[in-house]
Parts: sequence; C-alpha cells; structure tokens
Amino acid sequence: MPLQTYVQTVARTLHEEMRRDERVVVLGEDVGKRGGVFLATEGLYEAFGPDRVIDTPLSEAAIIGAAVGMAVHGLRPVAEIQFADYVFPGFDQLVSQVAKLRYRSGGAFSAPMVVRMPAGGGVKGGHHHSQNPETHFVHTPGLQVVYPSTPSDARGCLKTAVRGDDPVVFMEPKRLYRALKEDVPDDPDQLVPVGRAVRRREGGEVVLVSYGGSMAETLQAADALAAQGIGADVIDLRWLMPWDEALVLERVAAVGRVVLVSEAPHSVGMMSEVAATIAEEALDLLEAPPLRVSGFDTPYPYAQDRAYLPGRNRILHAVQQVLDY
Amino acid sequence: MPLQTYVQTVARTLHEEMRRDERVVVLGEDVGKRGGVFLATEGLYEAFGPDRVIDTPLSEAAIIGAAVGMAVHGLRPVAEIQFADYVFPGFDQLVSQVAKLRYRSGGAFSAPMVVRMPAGGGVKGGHHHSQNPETHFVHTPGLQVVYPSTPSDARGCLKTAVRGDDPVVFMEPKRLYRALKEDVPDDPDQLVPVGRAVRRREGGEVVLVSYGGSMAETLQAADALAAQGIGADVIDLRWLMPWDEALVLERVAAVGRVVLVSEAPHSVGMMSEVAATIAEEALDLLEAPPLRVSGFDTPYPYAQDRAYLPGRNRILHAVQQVLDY
Amino acid sequence: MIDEAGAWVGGFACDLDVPSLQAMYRHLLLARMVDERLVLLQRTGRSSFVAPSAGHEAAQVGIAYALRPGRDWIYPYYRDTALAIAVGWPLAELFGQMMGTRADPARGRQMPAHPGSRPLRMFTVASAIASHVPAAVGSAVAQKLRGDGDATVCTFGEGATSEGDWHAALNFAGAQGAPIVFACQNNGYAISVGMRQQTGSHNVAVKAHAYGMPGYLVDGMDVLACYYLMRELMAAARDGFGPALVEMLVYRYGPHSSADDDGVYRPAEEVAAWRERDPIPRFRRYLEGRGLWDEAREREAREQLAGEVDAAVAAARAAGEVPLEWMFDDVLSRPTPQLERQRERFRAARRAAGEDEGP
Amino acid sequence: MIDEAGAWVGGFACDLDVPSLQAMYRHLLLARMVDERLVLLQRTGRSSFVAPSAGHEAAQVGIAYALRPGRDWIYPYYRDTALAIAVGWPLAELFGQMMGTRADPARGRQMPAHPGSRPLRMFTVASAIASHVPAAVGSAVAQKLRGDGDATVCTFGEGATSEGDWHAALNFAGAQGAPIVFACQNNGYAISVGMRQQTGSHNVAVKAHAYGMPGYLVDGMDVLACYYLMRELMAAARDGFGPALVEMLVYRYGPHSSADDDGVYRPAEEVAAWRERDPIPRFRRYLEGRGLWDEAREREAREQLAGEVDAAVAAARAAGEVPLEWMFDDVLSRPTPQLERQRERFRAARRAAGEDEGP
Ligand SMILES: Cc1ncc(C[n+]2csc(CCOP(=O)(O)OP(=O)(O)O)c2C)c(N)n1
Ligand SMILES: Cc1ncc(C[n+]2csc(CCOP(=O)(O)OP(=O)(O)O)c2C)c(N)n1
Ligand SMILES: [Mg+2]
Ligand SMILES: [Mg+2]
Repeated sequence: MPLQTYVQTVARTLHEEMRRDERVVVLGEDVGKRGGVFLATEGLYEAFGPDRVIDTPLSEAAIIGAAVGMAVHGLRPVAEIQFADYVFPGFDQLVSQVAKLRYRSGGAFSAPMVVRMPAGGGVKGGHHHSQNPETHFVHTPGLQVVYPSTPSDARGCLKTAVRGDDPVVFMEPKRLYRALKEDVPDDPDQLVPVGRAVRRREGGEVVLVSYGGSMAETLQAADALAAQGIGADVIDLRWLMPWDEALVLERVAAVGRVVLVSEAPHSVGMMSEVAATIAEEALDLLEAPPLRVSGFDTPYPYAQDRAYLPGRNRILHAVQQVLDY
Repeated sequence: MPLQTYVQTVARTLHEEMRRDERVVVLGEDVGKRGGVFLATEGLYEAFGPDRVIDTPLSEAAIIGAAVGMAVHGLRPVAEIQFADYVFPGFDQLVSQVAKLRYRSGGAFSAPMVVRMPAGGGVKGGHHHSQNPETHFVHTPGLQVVYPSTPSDARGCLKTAVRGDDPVVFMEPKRLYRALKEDVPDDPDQLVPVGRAVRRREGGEVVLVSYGGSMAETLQAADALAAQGIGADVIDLRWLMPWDEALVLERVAAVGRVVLVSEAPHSVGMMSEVAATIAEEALDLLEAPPLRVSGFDTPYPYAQDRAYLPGRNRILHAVQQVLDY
Repeated sequence: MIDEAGAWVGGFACDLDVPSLQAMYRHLLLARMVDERLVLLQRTGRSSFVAPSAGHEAAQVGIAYALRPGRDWIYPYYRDTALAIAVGWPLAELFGQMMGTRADPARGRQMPAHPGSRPLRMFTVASAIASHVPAAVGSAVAQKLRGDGDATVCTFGEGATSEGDWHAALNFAGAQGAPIVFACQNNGYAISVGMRQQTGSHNVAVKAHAYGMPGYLVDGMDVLACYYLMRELMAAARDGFGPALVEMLVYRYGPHSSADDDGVYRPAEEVAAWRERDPIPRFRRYLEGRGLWDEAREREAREQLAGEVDAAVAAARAAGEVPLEWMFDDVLSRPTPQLERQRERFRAARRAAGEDEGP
Repeated sequence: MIDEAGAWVGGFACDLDVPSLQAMYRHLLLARMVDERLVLLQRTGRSSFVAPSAGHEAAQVGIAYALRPGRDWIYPYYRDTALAIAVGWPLAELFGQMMGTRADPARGRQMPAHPGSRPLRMFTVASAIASHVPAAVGSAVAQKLRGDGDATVCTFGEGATSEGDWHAALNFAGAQGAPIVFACQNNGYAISVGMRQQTGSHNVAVKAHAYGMPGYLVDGMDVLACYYLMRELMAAARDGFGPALVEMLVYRYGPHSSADDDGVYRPAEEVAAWRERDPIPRFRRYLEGRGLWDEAREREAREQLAGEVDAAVAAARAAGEVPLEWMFDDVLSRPTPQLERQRERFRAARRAAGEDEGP
C-alpha cells in the first residue's frame, strides 16, 4: 500500500466497507459532493451516489437520530459529526436513543452504527473546534468509544466498528489528520479487537498511558526519556469503552510508576477512571502516585492553543515527579 | 420554623428569593399553575404572576437557552428541568453557551443562573426518570454543580446559587423529596459556601464520602457500622464542582481507609475523580485501596430499581473489604 | 366522516366491510376497558404508573387500521395504548409490560406505558418526548433507499412539537421526501401547559409549511375520519409522494398520568363538555344507524373482552417477576469487562449480606 | 427599494437624510475593504481563519441602521463583520479579535470572526450554529418583562434554521410574543449544502407560520429594502406586536471560510451571475442618480477608509500578544481550587523545562 495520511485512510476504509456491504451508508453535513470538510468522505459520493452518501440538513440530532431508524431497519449507518464539539445538539439522541435502545427494548431492537467525529485541539480552532468530549460518551452506558491515534489503527478500528453489532463513537484526532503518513496494511479484514490496547514502546522505569491526539506528545516524551536512558513503557488505549484494564494493570504492576496523559479537561476525565482503577486494583504495587497530565478545567482557549495541550514538557515534568517520588 | 420536606423547602426558598430580589424569575415546564410536577414551585405563580413564573413550551433548549439571554439582560433566572434525564435536549445550550459565555467573551458577558433538576433513582421511574448526569456537568468547565442531600442544605445551597455570579447546576435527589422532614433554619441569609463539604458523622476507622440521594444509604451504612462498634467518618460533598478536596484529603489522611458512594454509573463518575485525587495526593497515607460503590454501567433499570442503587449492603461489603485489607 | 349523532357525512361511500367496522368498534371498546384496568392495577399497587389513553382511542384505532401490520413501521409514544392494541399487540405482553413481569417482551426494562414489538415493527416507546421522531425519519429514509414500498407512521402529542429533535426530524423528512406520516394527537395540554403557552401558531397542522409538506387537521374523535385520512396519506407516502403531518384533535379524559392532578389546571366543565363528544358512543351510534350493532352485541362483546383482559392480566402475572440479574444484560451485544466486574461485586455483596440471588 | 440600475422603486419617498445615506454607503465600502484585508491577513499567516462577508453587506448594514445602538440587543453570527462595523465596533477591536491580540475585548479567547461588545449590546458570537438564538429570545423576553421598550435582533444563515435550538427559540418567542426580529441571511449554501438538501420548504420566510409570526422575504442585495423592512419590524416589536422572521436573499462571493474550496460544489457561472448584482455598486448607482456620490468622493472615501484600516491593523498588532496565563481566567467568577492547582502545576512544569512565563 502507498503511504497514507490518517484522513485518507478513513476515506479509503469507508470506501472498502461500503463496497463490501451495501447496507453501509454515510450521512452528515457536507459529506457528499464536498467530501467532508476534512475530506474524510472524499470520493464516496462519486462512487456510491446520493442515496448512500447523504448530505443532511444542518442538524446533528437529525443525523444521529435518523441513523437509529436506519440501523433498526437493517442498514449500517456511519454518521459524521463535523466537529466533536457539535455533537451536543445531537447529544439527546445519543444518550436517550442510541445508547439505551438495546437495553430498553430488552434486545428486541438495537442501533449498530458508527458516529465519527474529528476531535481535539492544536489546530487554532478555539473551544468550538477543539474539544475532547470522550468523558460524555464513556460515562453513557450502551456506547462503545474508540479514539485511534494512527492511520493503521483508524483502519482496523473503523472496520471493527462498522461490522460490529453495537453503536460506536469513533473519535479522530484532527491534528494528526495530515501530520504523518503510514504504510497502512491492505488486508481487507484486519480488525482491531474491541477493547484491546497496544504497547507502543517497552520500558521498565515508567508506564505512560494515553490515546488519541495526545499519543503524539506522549511518544515525544518517551523518546526524550529514552535519550536520557530512561525506559518508558507506552500504552495506547485506543478503546476507551471498554478499555483494556488488563494490559494497563499488568504493566503498572510490573513497573510501579505510571503517568496518564489526556488532553480533555482534568476533572472526571477518562484518566480519572484509569487512575481510580489502578488505585483500586494495584495499590500495593505502586511506587509513586499515578499522576495525570491533562487539559485544564477551562474551555479550550484560542490564543494559547498549544499551551493547553499536555505537551512533552508537562509530561516529562510529571515523569520526573514519579521517578523522584 | 415548622418541619419541612425537601421539596417544600425548595418552594419556600424560591419564594423568599423572589421576594428579596425582583430580578429572580422562574421558568420551566409546568412550573406555573401546576406548581411543578413535584410541587417544587408551588405557590410561586399565584404570588408573582406569569411574567416571573413562566410556563415554557416543552423544550429544554428553550428553557436553558432563554435563561442565558435573561441573565445577560440582568435577570436572575432559575430554570427547572422536569427530570434531570431531560436536560439532554438542552445540553448543547449548557455546554456551548452557559458554561463558556464568561470565558469566550473575556468576561464581557456572563450567565449567572440556576438550573434545577430532580435527579436520581429509587422511584420506579425507569432510565428516563432516574439518571444522575452529574458527570456531564462536572466535566464541563464553567459550571458549578451542587447536589444537596437535606432540606437545610437545599435551602442554603439554593440561596448561594441564586445570589452567586455563576451558572449553577442544582441537582435535587427526588427520592428524598418527601422522605424526611427537617426543622429548617429560617435565617433568610444563611448560605452554604460554594465548594464546602460537611461532616455528617465522625469516626476513626473508615471514611465514607457521598452526596445527593446516596447520602441516605451511606448514613444507614454508617449507623449499621456504629452498631457494630466501627466508627465511620461520613462526608457529604454537597458541591461537586468545585468539590472540597481539602476536607476529603484531611479525613482520608487521618483515617487511611475510604469508601466512595455514588449512584451514577461507575465509569468516569464523580467518585473516579475523588479516588484519583486521593491516589495522587495521599497515596502513602492509604491503608487500603479507595473503593467505589456506584451505580452500574447500564442504563437505569425499571424492575430492579432499588437493586441498582448502591444500597446499605453493598456499602458495608466494600467497608469490610477496606477494613480487612 | 360521522357527525356527533352518528350519521355518515363523508363525501364518498364508506368502503369498509362490516366485519372491519365491527372489529374497529371492538378495538375501541377493548382499549377503553384496558385503560380502566390499568388505572385499577395502578391504584392497587400492581403497577407503578399509567398514562391514560381514554379520549384518544378513535385517533389511535384510526391510525392502526390504516397500516399494514408487520410491513409499515410504527414509532409510537407513551399514550398509544389503543394503537398498540389495535395493531395486535398481545394483551398478555401489554400487561406484562405494564407490570414489569417476564411477560414483557422488553424484559421489564422500562416503566409502564412503553409498548414495543419487533414482530409488529412497533419501535419500543421511550419516555423522552420527541426523541423517537428522528429515528422514525431514519426508518422512512431507509424504506425509500431500499425501495421496499413500505412507509412509517410516527405519533406524538402537541407538546412534542416544541422540541428541537421534532423539528430536526420533520425538516430532514421534508428534505428527503421520505415516506412517513407524522400523526399528532393534540389534546390541548402538555401536562398542564395549554396550546397558548406551547406555541404561537393556531394549530399544529400549519407547522407543515415549514417543511414543505402538506398539513391536515382532522377530528380525532371520529374514528372513520382518522382512518380515511391516514389511509390516503400512508398510501401517498408509499407511492413516493413524501411525508405529511396530521393533527388529530382529541381530548384526554383522565389526568396526564397517575402522578397528575388535572383539577389544578383545567376546569371540570371543559372535561365534561368533551365527555359529551366521546368517540366510542359516537361510532356506536353510526353502527347502530346501519344496523350493525345493538345492545345485545354490546353486552356480548363487553363480556368477551373482559374475559380476554382478565386472562391476559392473569397470564402476565403468572409469568413471574423479572430476575434481578437481568439488570446487567443487553447493554451492548457483549458485556464489557468493566460491567462483568461490577456484576461480580454485586453478587459478592449479596452473598456477604446473606441475600439470595433473587428470583 | 432600488432596482438593479439604481433607481428608487419604493412605494414611498426615501426619508433618510443625505448624511445617513452617504454614511451607509461608506459602511458598505468599509466592510468590503475590511473583508479584503482579513483575507490578506489570513493568507499571510497573521490570522488563522476568515469567514468572508462579501455579498452580505447590504443585508447587514441595513439591519445595523434599523437599530438603536446601545439600546437594542444584537445577537449576531460569525459572518456579521459588516453588521459589527456598521453598529460602530471599533476597527482596532475588530482586528484585535481577528488576530487574537490584547486589542480583542474578549482577550483572545475565540477564533477569528467572533465579534462581541458589551457597550454595543452585541452578544459575543459563538461558533456553534444556532446556539445563540435561544439566548436572543431570552433577551427579548427580559425586555418585555422589564418593559424597557427595546427590542432584540438575531441573525443567522439559512443552514441554522435546521437546528433544533433554532426551532426551540422561535417557538418560544412566538408563544411569548417577545420583541425580537429574526434576520436570516440566506446565501443558498450551508458550506456545500444547498437549500434543496437543507429543507423541504421553498424558502425560509414561510417557516414563520409554524410560530404564529409574520414572515418576510426581502432582496438582501438592496440595502434600503433591508433597512426599511427592519426598521418597521423593530419598531413593531418595540411596540408590542411580537416577533417576526425576515429572510434576506444574499450570496456569499467568497468560499465559506478560508478552509473551504467552493469550486467543488458550486459553478463559477453562478458566482459570476451574483457578482453582477453586487449590492455596493448598486447602491452607488442610486446615490449617483441623486447626485450624492461621484468618482471624486469615491476616491476620497476609499483613501480615508484604507487609512483607518491600516491604523486599526497597526493598533491591533501593537497591543501585543495575549499572555499565556490568561488562559486560566474567566472560567467562573473565581477560580476553583482544582483549577488553581492545575495552574500551579503548569507553572512548575514550565519552570522545570526552563520556559519563561510567556508574554
Ligand atoms: C424531553 C422531555 N421533557 C419533559 C418530559 C416530561 N413530560 C412527560 S409528558 C409531558 C407532556 C407531553 O405533552 P404532549 O406531547 O402534548 O403529549 P400528551 O401527554 O398530551 O399526550 C412532559 C413535559 C419528557 N418526558 N421528556
Ligand atoms: C452545531 C454546528 N454544527 C456544525 C457546524 C459547522 N458549520 C460551520 S458553518 C456551517 C454552515 C452554516 O451555514 P449557514 O447557516 O447557511 O450560514 P452561512 O455560513 O451560509 O452564512 C457549518 C455546518 C457548526 N459551526 N455548528
Ligand atoms: Mg398533549
Ligand atoms: Mg448559508
């Protein structure tokens, strides 16, 4: 396969899945002729036409809500929310319908679908184009949540999501959309299993856990540590619900020190859950407190776009603290 | 003062505040002639008329959104969401407008308001009349969040909220609305400071932290422990954002064992944050892992209404585990 | 189509055959009887909630008869007891749902007044007002895409029309020309809030303009008027003429629900005046005028239906309580490790407390 | 009011005095020039984003002149650069906002194209489409309650009309009879999505029916038509006649934003045809016809305005960068202990890395 960016991989994967299964339909704002404002649906309209690539009115409630009825009718909708920040007008649909349908109908109905959304900061978009709302999804029972950090994972996770029997919130780190190219595998059935994390580095002195856009800074920090001769074990969670407790606990038990990196606001974030679980399950194996490096409890700022992110230096500072503890 | 139930106290407190300050207006579904479906606004319509007690159309976005413009214009709106579960159609307003207005306008505008909502289970209401969405609020920077568990606290916190300069999400545990009567203080200016928790019991063997509806079961558990000669220190958080880290850390440091009780779904709940903070700040003082007793990662069930709640026995089981550790 | 005295006033001849007309009437009767039984079950503590449908029966039965059950999709709301009955929802399932027993096809997951049935293509009701309307539109968009020649009907009260999700849904349906009929049962109140505070428009039907679809206003106390209008519109939708909005003027005779006291917000005379217009006697007068019904038939029907109701209640109760641990099922297609551990701890705590595993 | 050739075709005499007419024209000109400068600033990396308003100026200036600045409230959207300019937003603040410098009254908190001003009662723009419309209605409800005789205007594009929050807002305004005018700038596209996919209705104005308010359709390329209609409706709102919806037919000459490529979804001929209808030359023809404008005045005005723009850009840049730590302010009226600690850690990490405290 040729080298591909993240966003190209999304478009190609959708193309493959739509060719494979004619029940797969794409809907969202500007996903048709425009190919999506980030071009994540480029070429689909030309290939599959307006019935399967639907330019919707400007309403996230219509997009997510209609996907429920489509899924119940047997289609496999892949909805695009133009920015994760704009999921909120459709949030009632996600919470009240999508997440609860299987449960409340006793399994009579379910709504397998994918809700894709570019998320995260670092693109000078201000707080309405930079948020990381994963907490809202993870805390809503009935949803699967995934936030892949590489083109290959995007491909494997998207295929898993499209083919699965559950609703999946699929978050894409927009600042990595064109940041790197990868030699993406072309096996059409290579899936990333639900809930399975991956180790990106091996090392014995500290465990770094992250996901999504922050994997970039986390790996930079790990490389800086390696240059200093400090071995960091790096886990990319990928799936946030269910998340891979087993792997995290195994590595933390082995290493004893852990730093958790996520760019969402600090309070009640995904990493609060990971830290709480570690404290509950591995207290005696900890050599130092599990430290979180997060976004701040502020709306996402504009002028200080990069400073808001848990950058390399903030991660290294936390690592130093757990090493010195 | 005569003995008052929780819901009576809410109505009387609103009455006092509306009399005190003519800028205070109440709006919501059925808050007028009907006095609210729980009677939390009983008598207000008769006393203050349809201009200050507004029966709105059936739209939570209209309720919360209009409150923004009212607040900007100098009123002090108190909005009622009929059930916390129905905040979601208005969630975009809360996240995109209410929480961010002060920040995004650089302080030029702000939206001081109270958004009241009965929350929590135990009333055989199924998942659309039982949810505890506090995570969604606490994780949204720009909101204050409070969930008082007693009539007196409801009064003190509501006055603080109405008089403050910030938007406050005010959650009320509906299963306690009529469960107990209290001799509520009648000092018109007795406020509960923002962010201040309160100790409900003193004891040296385990700390129990909870808030809202679950305070009832938490106190039952503490009483059962006391009967066995085990002293439980009980903290009622009241405010969830900001929350009283200082008091929690002080008690945990003194006692070394802690159990955290909340009826919201387990993953990424308020108690994930409390546990993570304890692990970060008081690791070496812990004699046992901080255990959480929570609602489950399921939609709120109907038939098993009470079993879903973190009841006395589940709390006692967790206490036993931390004591035996 | 039939006036208050029961005379046919339609501009064409009624083409329903006699058995259908009689079945329609029996469905109206049955719905009213079920409603009364539900109120009783709630009062005696066997059920926790009722949303009475009395006064809405003609509208709902009219809708039901315009559908092709098992083909067209139905997206109902909580007051649609008569609709559910008339499309053939087994009464034992109905009472199972209302009492939360094992007879509930939804396994006791929701409060009473939340019908649903996969074989009948009846989407399970959700409490959150208007939240089902976008899903209904998705169903219709899928029908159009698949070209299967079916259509969808979606019901709600007039209060629902104020919600943003309702608007989003109708607007999308209009843009797509999707085969769906939106049937609003306007009873003048959303709990206590009357039409004047609900919206600035004089009626609901006019709101159709906003979506480029036709809007209709029909007497919801006239079962044949509702039936014929719905039949036309469902056929038009199936034939590719796109969506329509229907407003059916009805009245709810009872309180909003078992938790409501309607005396606070509406005058007794108003209720009494609408009682005069009760759709069931009105349709009976029509049938009697044609010699298709009489007192003997009435007595016989009531007896037989009462027997069916009794049997269904008994069956629903006999099915037994829903097991405690069903609470953990059906969240996703497979439980997460997180939920597995929560279930384990739940069991351990119960064991430690000497509680049994539940029914 | 003025035809394409610039002739007055109103049914009454234009009552605006000469200085106002000339000021109006200068505002149109200035807005276009600012727009061009913004595009330039973005291309040269001085700003990160532009939402061009070229083609919308007549609608926006018409609205602005119908307001009583500092009394009526304005709830604008991101494309309202000309509106902000015409109500008197200081250009240095405008460029400060666009470049995120200290000259921004909002302290560099939002991306470009987000005006706001407390003294002008201009609510700070939010990116989330239609999210400001309910707030605008709240403003009008408060005005009604306080009886202060003012009104509110709220603007948005036609795409915004599909959002649920938009509907919730208009419906509430209708039910309350609140003093507000909703002014929709319909440029035919929501990014790439045309009216046909946006809604089933033929136009936006007709949607007013759903809310029991009057709906108007006006040529948005005719500044006087926009002005007179808005003046009437604002006055009616202030006088207690309730809300109204206005649809102004405009065209956006540029791409949706600096991140867009409009060539993908609309034909060049369409853009060219609308260029022919440019509102600025059209109004100039009118003024020239009355002898109120000529080439010399044009040259002089352009020179003077260019000078103002240059000075404002320079002042906005000179104000300097926004300090790093302003990021932590204005979340609530006082920082939470949680945020205080986060700020402390942020400082500590920067110190440890040898980074300075920032500007
Ligand atoms: C989103 C949401 N908000 C509020 C409620 C509470 N509620 C239940 S029924 C109801 C009134 C509904 O009125 P209408 O739509 O006219 O239907 P009706 O009950 O009159 O048949 C309200 C406000 C709800 N269920 N969902
Ligand atoms: C809630 C929300 N969804 C999506 C977007 C992304 N978006 C920004 S502008 C736009 C199109 C708006 O079109 P319209 O309302 O017609 O205004 P115009 O830009 O044409 O003036 C979209 C979809 C957004 N800002 N907010
Ligand atoms: Mg109603
Ligand atoms: Mg537009």
